Formats: sequence, C-alpha cells, structure tokens
Amino acid sequence: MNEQYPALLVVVPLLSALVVSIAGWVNKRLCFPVAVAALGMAAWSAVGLLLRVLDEGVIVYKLGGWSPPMGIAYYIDYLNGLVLPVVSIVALLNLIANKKGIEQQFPDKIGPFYTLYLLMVTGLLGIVVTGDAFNLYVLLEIAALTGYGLLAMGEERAPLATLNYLYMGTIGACFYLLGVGYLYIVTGSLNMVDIARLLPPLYQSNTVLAAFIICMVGVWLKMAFFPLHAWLPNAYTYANSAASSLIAPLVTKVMVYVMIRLMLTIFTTEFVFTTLALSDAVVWLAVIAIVMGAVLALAERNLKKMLTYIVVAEVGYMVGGAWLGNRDGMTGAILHIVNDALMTLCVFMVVGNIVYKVKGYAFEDLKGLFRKMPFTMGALVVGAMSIIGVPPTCGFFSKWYLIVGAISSGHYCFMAALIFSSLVSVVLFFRVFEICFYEPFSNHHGHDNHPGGMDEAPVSMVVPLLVVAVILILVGLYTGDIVNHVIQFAIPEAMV
Amino acid sequence: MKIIGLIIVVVTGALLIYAAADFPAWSDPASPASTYLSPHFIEKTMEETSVPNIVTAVLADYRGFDTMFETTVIFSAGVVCFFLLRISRREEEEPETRYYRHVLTGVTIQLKEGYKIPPSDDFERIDAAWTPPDLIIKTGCRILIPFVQLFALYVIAHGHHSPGGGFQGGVILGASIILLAISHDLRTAVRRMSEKLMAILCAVGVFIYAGTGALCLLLKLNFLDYSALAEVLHVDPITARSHGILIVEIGVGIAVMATMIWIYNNVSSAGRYRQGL
Amino acid sequence: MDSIFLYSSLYLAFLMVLSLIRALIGPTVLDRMIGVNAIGSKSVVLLILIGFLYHRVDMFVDIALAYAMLNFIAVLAASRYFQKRKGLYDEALYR
Amino acid sequence: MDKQEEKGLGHEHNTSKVENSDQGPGRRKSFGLYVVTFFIMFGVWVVLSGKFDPFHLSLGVISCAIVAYLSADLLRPTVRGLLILLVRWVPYLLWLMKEIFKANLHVTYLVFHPRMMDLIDPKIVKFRSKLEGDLALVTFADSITLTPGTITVNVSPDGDFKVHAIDKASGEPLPGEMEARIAKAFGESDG
Amino acid sequence: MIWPIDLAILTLVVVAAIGALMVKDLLGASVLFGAYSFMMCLLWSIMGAVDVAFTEASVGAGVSTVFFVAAVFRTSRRTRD
Amino acid sequence: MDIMNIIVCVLLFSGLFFLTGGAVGILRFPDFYSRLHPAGKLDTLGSLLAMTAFALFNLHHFSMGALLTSLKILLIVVFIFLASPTATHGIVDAGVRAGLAPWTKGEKRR
Amino acid sequence: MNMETIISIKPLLAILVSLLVVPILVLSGKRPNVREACTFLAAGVKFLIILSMVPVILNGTQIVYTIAEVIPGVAIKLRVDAFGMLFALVSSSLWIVTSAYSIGYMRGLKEHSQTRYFCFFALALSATIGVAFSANLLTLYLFYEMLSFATYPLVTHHQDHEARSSGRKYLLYIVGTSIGFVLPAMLISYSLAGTLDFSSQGFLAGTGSKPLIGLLCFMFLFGFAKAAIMPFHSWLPAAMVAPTPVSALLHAVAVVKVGVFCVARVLTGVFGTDLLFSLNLNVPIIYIASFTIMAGSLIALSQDNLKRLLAFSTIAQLSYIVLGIALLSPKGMTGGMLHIAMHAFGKITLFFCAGAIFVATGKKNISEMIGIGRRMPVTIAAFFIGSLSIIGMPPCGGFISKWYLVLGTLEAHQMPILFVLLTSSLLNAAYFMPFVYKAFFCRPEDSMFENKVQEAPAFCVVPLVITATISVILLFYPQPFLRLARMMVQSITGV
Amino acid sequence: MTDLISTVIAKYNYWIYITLMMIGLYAMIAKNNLVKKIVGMNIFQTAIILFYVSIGVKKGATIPILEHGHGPDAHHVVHAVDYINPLPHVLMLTAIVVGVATLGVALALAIRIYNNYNTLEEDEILAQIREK
Repeated sequence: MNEQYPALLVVVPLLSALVVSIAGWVNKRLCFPVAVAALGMAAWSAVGLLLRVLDEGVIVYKLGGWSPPMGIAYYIDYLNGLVLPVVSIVALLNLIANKKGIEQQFPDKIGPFYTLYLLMVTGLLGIVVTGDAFNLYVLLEIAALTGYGLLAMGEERAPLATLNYLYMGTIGACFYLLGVGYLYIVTGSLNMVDIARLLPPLYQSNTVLAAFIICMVGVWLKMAFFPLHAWLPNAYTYANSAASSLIAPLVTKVMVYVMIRLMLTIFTTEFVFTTLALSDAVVWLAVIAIVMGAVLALAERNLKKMLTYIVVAEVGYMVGGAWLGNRDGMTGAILHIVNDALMTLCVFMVVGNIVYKVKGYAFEDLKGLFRKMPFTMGALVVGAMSIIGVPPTCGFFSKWYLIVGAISSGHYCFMAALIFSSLVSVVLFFRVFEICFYEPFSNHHGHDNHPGGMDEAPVSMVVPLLVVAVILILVGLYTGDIVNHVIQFAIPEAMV
Repeated sequence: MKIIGLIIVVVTGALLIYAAADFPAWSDPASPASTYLSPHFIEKTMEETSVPNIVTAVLADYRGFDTMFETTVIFSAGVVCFFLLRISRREEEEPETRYYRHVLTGVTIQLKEGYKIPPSDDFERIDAAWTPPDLIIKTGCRILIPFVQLFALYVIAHGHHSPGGGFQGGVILGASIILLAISHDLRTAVRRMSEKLMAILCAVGVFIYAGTGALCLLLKLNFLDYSALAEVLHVDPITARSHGILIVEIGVGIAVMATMIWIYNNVSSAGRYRQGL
Repeated sequence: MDSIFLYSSLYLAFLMVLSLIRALIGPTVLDRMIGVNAIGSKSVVLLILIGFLYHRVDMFVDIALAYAMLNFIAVLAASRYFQKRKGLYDEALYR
Repeated sequence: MDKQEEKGLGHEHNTSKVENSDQGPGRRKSFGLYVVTFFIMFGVWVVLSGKFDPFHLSLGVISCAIVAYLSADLLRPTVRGLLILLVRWVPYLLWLMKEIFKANLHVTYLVFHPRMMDLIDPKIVKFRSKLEGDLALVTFADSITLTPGTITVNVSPDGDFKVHAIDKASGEPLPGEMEARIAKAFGESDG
Repeated sequence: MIWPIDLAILTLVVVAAIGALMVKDLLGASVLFGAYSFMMCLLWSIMGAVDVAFTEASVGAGVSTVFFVAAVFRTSRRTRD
Repeated sequence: MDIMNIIVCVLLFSGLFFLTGGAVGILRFPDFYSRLHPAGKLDTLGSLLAMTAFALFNLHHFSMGALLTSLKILLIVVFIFLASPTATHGIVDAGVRAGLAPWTKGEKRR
Repeated sequence: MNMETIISIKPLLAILVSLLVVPILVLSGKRPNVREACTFLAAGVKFLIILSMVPVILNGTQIVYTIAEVIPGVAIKLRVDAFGMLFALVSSSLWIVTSAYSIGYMRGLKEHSQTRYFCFFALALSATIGVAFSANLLTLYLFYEMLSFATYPLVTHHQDHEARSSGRKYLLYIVGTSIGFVLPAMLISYSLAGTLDFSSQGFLAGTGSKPLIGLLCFMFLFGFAKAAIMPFHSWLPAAMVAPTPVSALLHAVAVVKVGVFCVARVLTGVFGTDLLFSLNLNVPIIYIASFTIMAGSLIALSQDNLKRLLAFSTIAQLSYIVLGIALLSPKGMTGGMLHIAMHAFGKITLFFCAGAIFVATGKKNISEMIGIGRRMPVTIAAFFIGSLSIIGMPPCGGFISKWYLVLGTLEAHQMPILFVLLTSSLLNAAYFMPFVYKAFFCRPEDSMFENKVQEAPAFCVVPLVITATISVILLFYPQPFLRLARMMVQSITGV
Repeated sequence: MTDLISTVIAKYNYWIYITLMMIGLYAMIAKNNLVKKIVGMNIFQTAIILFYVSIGVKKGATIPILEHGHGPDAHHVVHAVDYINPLPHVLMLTAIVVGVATLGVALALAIRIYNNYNTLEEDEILAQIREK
C-alpha cells in the first residue's frame, strides 16, 4: 500500500465524499466519522509521502499505468511533499473543530456540507500533488466550485460576494487554462516536467512570454493578489465559519504553491528571473499589496473582515518573496505557505468559536471575551503573535527569510513593507485584544463585576484550536529542520 | 466600470494578439501540438485499448484521471445547487391554502387552514400557479421521450465507435427527464425520479468511476489501470481496457444524468420542489 | 459532389444569417425564439453536410439526431415561461 | 389480454378523457406494455446501433429494458395500435405529404411575393372537432400546423380548436377533409 | 477544404455573442445564447471535433439554455443592459 | 454525374429553396403569428427534402452500414416531424398566453 | 579570548521554571494559597538554579545550551556569561521579594484577576531570565518580545480608561520600536555578517560601510525602547498605572533593565568596543544618554505623583548605565554594569515604599503625604535609604556604581560628562530629599495623618525592609556583582 | 497589404477567439446584470474552447475516430497525419463540463441573490446593502 499513497491521498477523500453524500440521505450520523476517517487517512498518506520523499527523493506515480507524457502522472517532490501534510492536517483539524458549528448551522444539510468539504480537500490535495498542467486546471475547478458552494452559505450578503468570487475565479481559472493552451501550442505537451524540458529553446517566443503572464495573472486572480483581490474580503467574511476557516487558510496558499510550481518547475528560474525583467515590478506590486492589505485592515471594525485583509497582505508576502529572485526569498515564500496556512487557520478557527458562542464577529460583539472564552482568546493571541511575527511562533521565521531575501536582493522597499505590515498587525490585534480585554469597563477595580463567568466553546472546538496554537510554536521551533531537510531541496540549485 | 472594463479588455487583447503572432499557422500539420503527443495516441490507441474513437480512449483511459474529476465537478455542481437552493421542509413555511385536483374530473379544490386530503388515487396535490399542461405539447413529448432516452443509452453504449460517450448520453438522458418536467409538470418528473434517488445516483455514478479505479488499485496495479480488470473479467488486458472504459462511461452517464436533473429541479423550483418551469 | 455540398453549406450559413437577424431584432422574445428555432433546423442540415464533406457522415448523424431531439427542448422551455408567467407581473414584453 | 392493451393507440379516450392520466398514481402497468415498448425500442436500437455482435446486442437489450422500465407508461403502445399505425397511417401520411407540399408552395409564394402584405390577412378560426382521442386530436392539430397557412393555436381536450390562418383561403376548408381522414386513420369515423 | 464555412460560422458566432449580450431582456439573452451554442457546435464539427460538437449540442441545446430559462423564470427578466 | 446524383441535387436544391423561403419569411412577415407559418412549415419541409437527398446520396456506395446510416438520417426526419409542430405550437401558445394580439390587415409591421 | 564552555540544561531550566508554573497557576485559580505557594516555590527554585551556576561562571566558564537551530547559522541558544549572570541574579532574587510583596499588595487592595496577574508575572520573569541568558541576537529578540507582550496585561491590569491609554502607549513604544528598528537592524546585521552570536569583540567588525554601521547602532539603541532613552521614554511614566509590584519589579528591574541590558549587550557583543571606537560612535550615545539623564532628573523635580517621580528618576538612572557602557572605558563599563544591580535594589525599595503608602493610605501624590513618616516610620526610613542609594551617597550600594562611573569618565577623558553626573546627583537629591524631609519633619499641625504608627501589611513591609537592607549591604559587600562585572569587562576589553 | 490579409485569414480562428474572449471579459466586467455576466462568463469559456479546438485542427485530416475500427482489418496501419489531433478535444470536453457546472452554480447563486434582494442589477443590490 505504501506505493499507492499518492493515489490514496486524493482518492480516499473523493470516495469518502461520495459515501458521505449517500450517507447524508440514509443516516446523517455516519457523515462525520467517515469524513474524519478519510481526512485522517489522507493526512497519514501525506505524511507518509513526505517521509518517503525525504528517503528516496522525487516520487513519480503513473495514473492508469501510462508513462508521463502520455498519461497523467503525479510528481511528489520536496515542495509539494511539504505542502501536502499541511493541507491535509489543516483540513482535518478544521473539520473536527467545526463539527458542532456545522450541526448548528445546517441541521438539514450536513451530508452535502461534508461532501463539499471533502471534495474541496480532494481538489486542493490534487492541485498540490499533480504533475500535469491540465489536470491541475480540473482540480482547480473542483476546489473552486465546492468553494463557491461552501462560501455562499452564510449571511445575507454571502451569495453576492460568492457570485463575484465565482466570476473572478472563473476568469482566473480560464486564464490559467489559456496559458496552458499557449504552452501546449508551442510544445505539444501537458506534463509539467516535459514542458520544462521542451521550453528552453523557445524562451524568446512571444507565446511563451504571454503564456507565462496569462498563467500568472490567472493564478494571481485566484489567490487575490493585490489589484485582483477585490473578491476576497467579502466572500470570506460573510461565509459560514466552517467554510471560511477551511478556505481562507488553504485556497490562497495552494494558489501560491501553484505559482511557485509554475515558476520553478514549468518555466524554470532561468526564464523567470533572467529572461524576463518583471521581478522588480512584481515585488513592487507585492509591496503595494502588503501596504494596502494592512491599511484596509485598519479601516475595518469587524474581526473577520480585518482578518481577510490580512490574508490579502499575506499573499503579498508570499508573492513578493517568491519574486525576489533569490534563495532566501523563495525559502521564505515556501515557508510562509506552511506558516500562513497554520496561522490563518488558527485565527479563523477562533472566529468560528466566537461566532458559535457570541453569534457575531463585529468588534462590539467581542467585549469581555478574554474572561468569557479564555482558551479561545489564548489561541487568538498565539495566532496574532504569529501574524505579527513574534518569535518563536512560526510567522517570525518566514518573515525572517523574506526580509533577508529582500535585503540581499536590494529590495529595501519590500523589507519596509514587511516591517510596516507587522507594525500594523500589532495595532490591529491589540485593538481587538483591548476590546476583548477591557470591555465592558470595570469602573471601579477591586471586584469581579463582569457579567457571567467563563463561557467557553465546546471542548471539541477548543482542543483542535489549542493544538493548532501549539503547532504554530512547534513549527516555529523546528523551522531550521524544515528548511534544512525539505525546502532547501525544493528550490533548484540554479537559484542563488 | 465600463471604462475600466474597456481598458482591461484592450490590454489583455493586445497581449493575446501579440502572443498569437508567434503561433504556428492554423491547421498546420507540422505544428508541435500535432507532432509531439498526438501521433502516439492516434497510432497506438487501437493496439493499446482497442477503441477506435481516439477521443474516448484518451478521455477515459490515458487521461481517465481528468475525466474522473470532470465527473466530480459535475457532481459537486449538483451538490452545490442542492446545498444552496433546497429549502428543507423545516424551513419551508407550510402554505395556508392547499390545492388539490380531482384526477378524473379535473375539478380543483381549495382547502384552507392546513386541511389535508390524505394521499389517494383520486386526488393529486397541485400548486397555486398550476397551469393545465398543453395537450399537444404533452402528447408530443410523451411519445418523444422514450426515443430520446433510447438514443441517450445508445450514445453511452457506442462511445467506443462513434462520437459520444457517457457525458453526452447522460446529458441527453437528463434532458429527457427535464423535457418531461417541462411538458408535464415538475411533480410528475419528481415522482418518476425522486430527489433522493437523484442524489444517490449522482454519487453512485461517480462512485462507479472512482470505484473502478480503486478496484484496479486493489488488484495491485496503479489507480485507473484498467488492465488490472482482466483478472476479474476474464479477458485479455487490452479488451479489459476497452471494457473498463465502458464501465466508467456508464458511471459518467449515470452521474451526469442525475446531476442535470437535480440541478434543473433545484433551479427551476428555487429549491421548493413544488412547481417548476 | 463535394463542391456542391460546400456551396450548399455556405448558402445555409447565409440563411442562418437571415434567421439570426430575426433573432437579433426581435422585437419580442417570441420572435427571437422563432429565429433561433429556424437556426436550429438549418444547423441539422448543415451538420449532415459537414459529415459529407468529411466523408464520415455516419459519425455526424448522431450529432444531428441529438440536435433535432434537443433543439426543441430549449424552445419548449422558453415558451413554457410564458405559460407560467402569464399576468404574474407586468414586465415589458416589448423592448 | 389486458383491456387497456386491446384498445390500441387511438382508443384511450374512454378511460383517459381527462389528460395526464399517466400521472395517476394508481394507473395499472401491465407487463405487456413493457414487452411491446421493449420491442419497439429494440427495433429503433438496431437502426441506431448498426452493430450486430453479441456484445453490442446485449447492450441494446439492457438499454431497451431500461427505457421500457422508465418510460413504457409514457409511450403506452399496444400491439393493435402498432398495426393500425402501419396499415391506416401510411395512406394518411402520404396524403399529408401532398398537403404539406401544397401548403409550403403556398407559403413560399406568399413569402416571395413583393406585395405580401396585401395578400395576407391573418385571422383566428375557431371550430369544434368531432375527434375524441388524445392522439387523434394531437395528430389533427399537428397536421393543421403543417398544412396550408394554418397553425393550431390551442386545442382543448374536448376538441375545441383555435387556428391561426394566414389568409382567408387557408382557414376556410377546416375542419374538412383532414378531420375525416384522421378519424378514419384512428378508426373513429365509425364509432 | 472547408475553411470557408469555418470563416462564415466564426463571424456568425461573434454576432450571436454580441447579440446575446446586447439584448435588453434576459429571456431573449438566454434564447440568443442558445443560438450562440448552436453556432459553436457547428464550429466544432467543422473543425472535426465531433465529440466536442456532440457535447456542445447536448449541453447547449438540451441543458444550459434550459437552465438559463429556469433561472430567469425564478428571478426576473428585467435588465438594464 | 449519374442519375442518382442528379436526383440528389434536385432534392437538395428544392430543400434549400424551401429553407430560403423560411428564412426570408420570418424576416418579411409582419407579426409573430404569421412568421410562424414559414418557420414551422418551410423549415420542416426543407429539412425533409434535404435529408432525403442525403439519405439517397449516402446509399451511393451501398453497404449495410450505409443503409443503416440512411435510416438514421430518415429517423432525423421523423424526429423533426414530431418535434417541429410541437415546438411551433409551444411558441404560439406562449404568444397567446403572453397576450400578443395577432396582426390584422392594415396595421404596421412589427 | 577563549573561554571554557560547558553544555548544561540549567539555563533553560531557569527559564522554564516560571514558564511551567503558569499552567499550575491557571489551574489553581480558585485557591489563592496554592497559587502563591507555587509562585514562591518557582521563584525560589529559579533563584537556586541561577545561584548554582554562579560558581561556574565565577570560574571563568560559560554555560551554553542550544534549544533549536531555527535558521542556518542562527539558533535559539542560551549562554550564561558574567554579565548575564549578574542581571539574572538581580532579577531572580528580586522576584522572590516581589512575590512576597505582591501578596501583601494585591491582597491588601483586594485586586481582581490575581491569577492572571501572577501568571503574567511569572511569564515576564521567564522572559527576563531568557534575555539575560541569550547567546545571540535572535534569542535576545525572542525573549525581549515575549517580555513586551507578557507585561502588557500587567500594565493594563486595572482595565480602565487610563490603563487602556497607557497600555496603548506602552505597546506603541515598545513593540513599535522593536519591530520597526530592532528587527530590520537584526536582519541587516545577519545579512552582513551571516551570524548573530554575540562575541566579545562583536561580529559586525569589518562588514558594513560606516554609515550603515552607524545607522544600525542607532536603530539598536532606540529600538530597545525599554531602555527609555529619550525620545523613546514616555511609555515609562505612563506604565506607572500598573499595580505597584509591577512597577517595582518590572519598571525598576526587569523591563527597563532588560532594555539597557540589551543595549549593553548589543554595543559590546554586536559592535564591539573596537568598532565603536574606530567609528567614534560612542560619543553621540554618551551625549544622548547625558541628555536623558539631565532631562529626566529635571522633569522628575516637577512631579507630584510619587510613582511618576520615580519613573522619571528611573529614566535618568537607566541612562547612567547606557552612559557607562558607552564610555567604553573599563571602569565606566564596570560602573554601568554595577549600576544595574545597585539601582535595582535602590529603586525597588522606593517603589515598594510607594506601594506600601498606597496600600496603607490610598494616597498617590507627594503633596498629600506630609507627615506620613510618623505614621509609617519603617517605610519612610526604607525610602530614605533607597533614595540615598539612587543619589549615590554612602552608606548605600549606589555609591559604588557611581564612583566607578565617575572614574570611567575620567578614564575616557569626558569631562563634560563628569559634570553631568555630579549635577544629576544633586538633582536626585533635590527631588528625593524634600519628600523625606516633609514626611518626617513637618510641623505636627501640617501633618495630614494621625500620629499613630500604622504600617502596611507585613507582606508589604518585610520585603521593602529586606531590599533596603540589601542596598546598604551592597556598599560593604559588592563582591559578587563587582566580580561579575569585572570579569565581563575583562572579557570585553581585555583589561 | 496582401501579407496582412493572408495573416488575418490564416489565423482567423485565433483572432476570433480573442474577440470572443474579450467580448466575454468585457461583459463580465462592465455589465450590471448578474445573469448577463453569467452569459458573458460562458462566452469567455467557450472562447477558450475555441482556441483549444483550433490548435487541434490539421489540414487534410479527418475526425479522430479510426475508420475500419473493428472487424478483421482492425489492426491495419494508422497514419498520424490522417487524423485530427484528439488531445485538445479531450481537454475541451472536460472544459465544457466545467462550464456547465459553473453555469449551474452561478445560476443557483443568482436565484439566491434574487430571493434576498428582489433584483438582479448589481448597483441596485449594492444600494440596498448600503441602506441597511
């Protein structure tokens, strides 16, 4: 079975989604255990794959038994070997944490919800694991479609926001598809490695250049990179918390992964950084993305929306880091995929818990939460520290690499933007903490005059949250190992 | 917005035109796309899968994995439509007035304040906006539908030799039921193909596909490597591939049919299932 | 024969233009439906013609058949709209 | 043999004067219905498939069985109905072809006539048909639609026709000869 | 060989697309979108993509127009652009 | 050019002629109801003739497969004959229900 | 110079003790006695662990422990050297005392959320020791930030409007500067040198251009805003809204001393004396510090609120330390380092006294305390001793450090600074002595208190007596601290 | 001039796909009605399908279904130049399916929006949101 991990990784969630879908019509109580078992299996396979990659190097899995340029193949190398466990574990933890919330929000549609959830995870895992450019598009659409479904079930404004997301997402996916078509027209191949092999003589071609730009624009649309970010905040804010805490951590990050995959595997660093002279412009865009994300977040009086703008800023981090054009920047970007997924998960799960208990996430709803939900808020503090970039939480270390990369490539503006965004994050989060901490005001100190005592979310929601918080710190402490044993090999030698 | 749109369109269009300048000429037999991978497919498909329709062979075998997810896309669209639109009985406000129609005489009865007629053969429940189905349309469709269905099944079964396959057949099959709903009444169609059945068939269809793949996996070959089915079907591996393609096409057909009907039911009745288009 | 078929099909394309004009200028939705329906019936003929041009008419018959069957579903659906929506709200039928 | 089956395609009006009796939950479905449907379908299948190896034939059997199971009660064929179809319809169809051809020439004449607007004078003609069966009515209505300058606007189940005629000449002969021929084709003229 | 038809239909397709977007009535737009679909189907078959043409025929004629009409039925025909 | 081809051409051209009539008719006729006449009738007959021509042409190289293909083409005709009046009726019915009054002599075309 | 190093987990344990006690404290929320016993226990254990390392350090050995290699070339790493030992010793010993005092103060005022208070106190102490034992800039930064955030709930303990605005100010200054200045400076240093480990001669020597090094130097100097060097000082008076024990330990010992400790560490361990000398960077630092000393003292003169007065006094005194380090002369550096200890004991006594007065009378302003000496003689006596220590007069420890500083200025030939030192001592006297005078020697009719001895609870009084006593003892027996400081200076300058 | 015309004709498919794509893109950006945008989206998607199918076209080749595919002479030699490239067709089948799925979801969303706001015009919806 060890050999079949790459297939199992994607197929198990898919099959279980179908089983869950049927179970939703037969016996609703079966849905949750099946879903958890499937995601657990997927996580197990993902970790197993990572270990195998560490042992043996790149793994190629031929689907249908056809060898790569003919059939579709999975390539698991260090890059996606690292991202896979993150995706599956984030999905698993979030599912466990949101069981109660889902039952509360969709008592009649548990089956469809879990089905969509599992399909979404299938899509995301598939995107990460696949080695075929077109297969990636199909999986992209699975992740997107299920994402629309999950996101649209929320507040009153959710459908409109989601429809906008759908428009943007479709344009993005179609652009990607078009880019793949351009590559196909000049190379005749769809396999990523194969395309990379065929491309070098064609680097000067207009078509390849356009293919690259179109693919990038498509992927940027999907990941909400700055000028193309407009759909993200509303779509994530008004969604239900179980969906937003799955999608916010994973979708943008997986898209960043796709971008890095395009840059490193298909187009190779030589083309991206030597033949093209775009990296300065993109880094400047990233700078604007970070600054705008931070500033727009400042303007929000609503925790969830504020977090969505932080997500926008974080996308700027990763894109900028990847485009700095040196090893440190790329390391930072890849590391930040992992870290940002985890910390975004953490803060969105916190929002989920708050919504579960308080039924709101505007700043006014947060009053006195430190007393009411100490564990949840504790996790929020850890998540916030990570987003701010306080050691030893993991957020610090990716920021470290990004800044070092910025310094060594001379993009001091990018460094300044990172620092600025950290500072703004401090303001953002401590504004929230203040509200949670001070209000309602205790006018005369001395006695506990807060109404009500502790009113924490259920254990099943708090424990995964705390696990995430601990993971944030552990990942931070093991950054060195991750970089030395995994990321270092994920970046091609050619990149200095 | 219009000006922004125009600017974006002009910029993108310029980029695309710029790129198109370097394309190989249209319908050039020597273009890379025609000379790199496709000769293998064209020349080897018959040997390797014994399916004359190369598109079907590539679709369901060489790139069968894509197609599995394509089916999943359709399935998830169905689930999403259901998830978004279906108003469950709990949320649905029970109408004050119910309408029934006596089947034999066509007399419509209006019952207020929640009175019900127990389900019987004589009366059927109808909707407030019920319109009597048109005789010509109804009769015409009544006769057409079975043939449409037969044609759909033919398309699924003959995907190997002529254009078509699971997806097209499934769509036509679904369209036949949609035609029933349009020409008669949504209730008629739903009575024939109940919601639960559709939902389960959707999943079953995709399950047939993915399950075939998983069966190959259990038979110690890679996922979707149909030649593993040779053991089970007692044929040689190449024929096994051909049969495997048929099996997955059937799965696709079932899934697509059920999903199309499911989406139509939800969209046309806005999730209430009371009255459709 | 091929050239006859080719010119016939070009002529059919021209006829489709005429039908398309009706579909474009309306004035009511129903006029558009007539136009589109006419395009559909010409398409069936055109499909078979293309089949002859490719010398593979047996492959194109299926498509034409499917077309003939399904084309009228769309028309029925659109006409069904008016059966159900009659008098329900007074949206301008005319432009 | 089942009573229903004896009636043939045109004789349903006794039990199903009211339309959509096919929706009635209590409608009896006899086994013969399925068998007949199956064979009709199989005939069509053979035309469609064009492959006579056992594999494809068995697929055809399965498909036809599925269609019979799904839609036999929609088609509602009977053995006698089929025979009638062959024996009595063919002459009618030939006659109809002739009429259609005439109708088309007429309309084409109108279409290409430079002063077309003066020639046409649309009006709605109403009449009541003697026909009773659903299928007979529908056949009549469709035939009207296909023949000279007339389109059926509405048919009630009782046989009230509203016909849109493009000019005076087209509307006058209705119901006329066509009704009689259809009645004959469906065996209603003597009943 | 058959490229003249290709050119003709391509032009028609553009006209149909613009028409579908310009019509100030959603039902009309969906009907014209159906016409656009037909054209596309013809185009695929002209280019020899029979399977794609078949799919487009069954989807465009059988399903997506019906979906559009159903959605318009459930919402509104009104549009300002 | 043998006799068969001539028959085919005649049938095809007459079919195209009727189709032309249909296309021109729906452009020229003054109102919705009268436009249905060419759309419903001429297109049907035009298709019928053209299809017959195709069926005959296909039998040129006679074989079992060609015969079946011709039968299929005729099957299309059958379907058109079933579907076309139904569709026409559907459109008319919609027009009536939407409250469209028929054009009468002397009005402007619309 | 090479020092022997041994690897031992002890420094980590010293940090972890107070970290691990936090969950216990949380769990014991409803049982104050258990909670406070645990606090004491942790404080004692921590002190003992640190004490157990003293002989090793005095032998000239360093203790090293690597926690995790997070970035190539940079690990989260602990290293105990003489300077760190000195600082750790001071803060851990004072934690015990402060714990006792906290109990008295908090119980005396029946404060709310005492569990939270003790938890974050413990956290803050962990961070302080962490800073003391950091082996490189990254570790230093880690614990520095941890301390910043752990102190925030303590500063804003009262959760009222004033606390809120002070808390904001605190964060703005501390976190803003650390992220805005220290982080980039650290990263630039890393990309210049490829390492962040402190070394006795600094690791930046010979890497960057002169302006860049200068820029880095000032980014570090102001970045560690906990050192309260002007203009980044005003968080400190604002933070005085915290409960007095917090002010006492954190704003007289842990937090602010962490600031100057960091500055000292960076100046010596990152830049190195040679580099500073060669670029002549120490002179501006000296003048900035001098300015802060003078300005702080002058502002303190005009304060009526006792704690604010102490805060400005602290600002001034902290710059003594920076000044001492920046002099770069062996004597001056010794004096600066010693001043960490001496000022800590003196100032904590003063804060304890202020707190005790508040507990006993509820008064915060000096003008309301005329004649208080009769009511609380022990407290005010301790206050007197503490203020003597700050002024730098015998018989208190402060004298020694100031003496060394004066020697240092002479050694460095900075005569104007000598003047600054002397003037500021006079100013110190000018703002402390009137209070003491009024407290004891006012006319009975002016006295605002009944003439009856009524001290604060014993838990308050005993600690302040202890610290006052230690202040005095330190004059006569400064050996441990002096030796540590000298060792450190020797390792830096070789003298 | 003749050069230009021949370029235009030779790549007519590509120019038309660009035109269609831009029409769709413009509609998605500039149209105000949500369903119109969905129509635009579909046109956008079909434009890409057109592009792909155009890639596959091969002069002088027939449709990619093997002649004499079965029977005794099933294994006679097949020449790649005789058949149109099937791969783009396969890809585009998937893309069409994705298009239908997206269409269904988009329409479902539009219906939900209509239920909430009773209009499909984006500016009217936004005005309603702003009022609240």
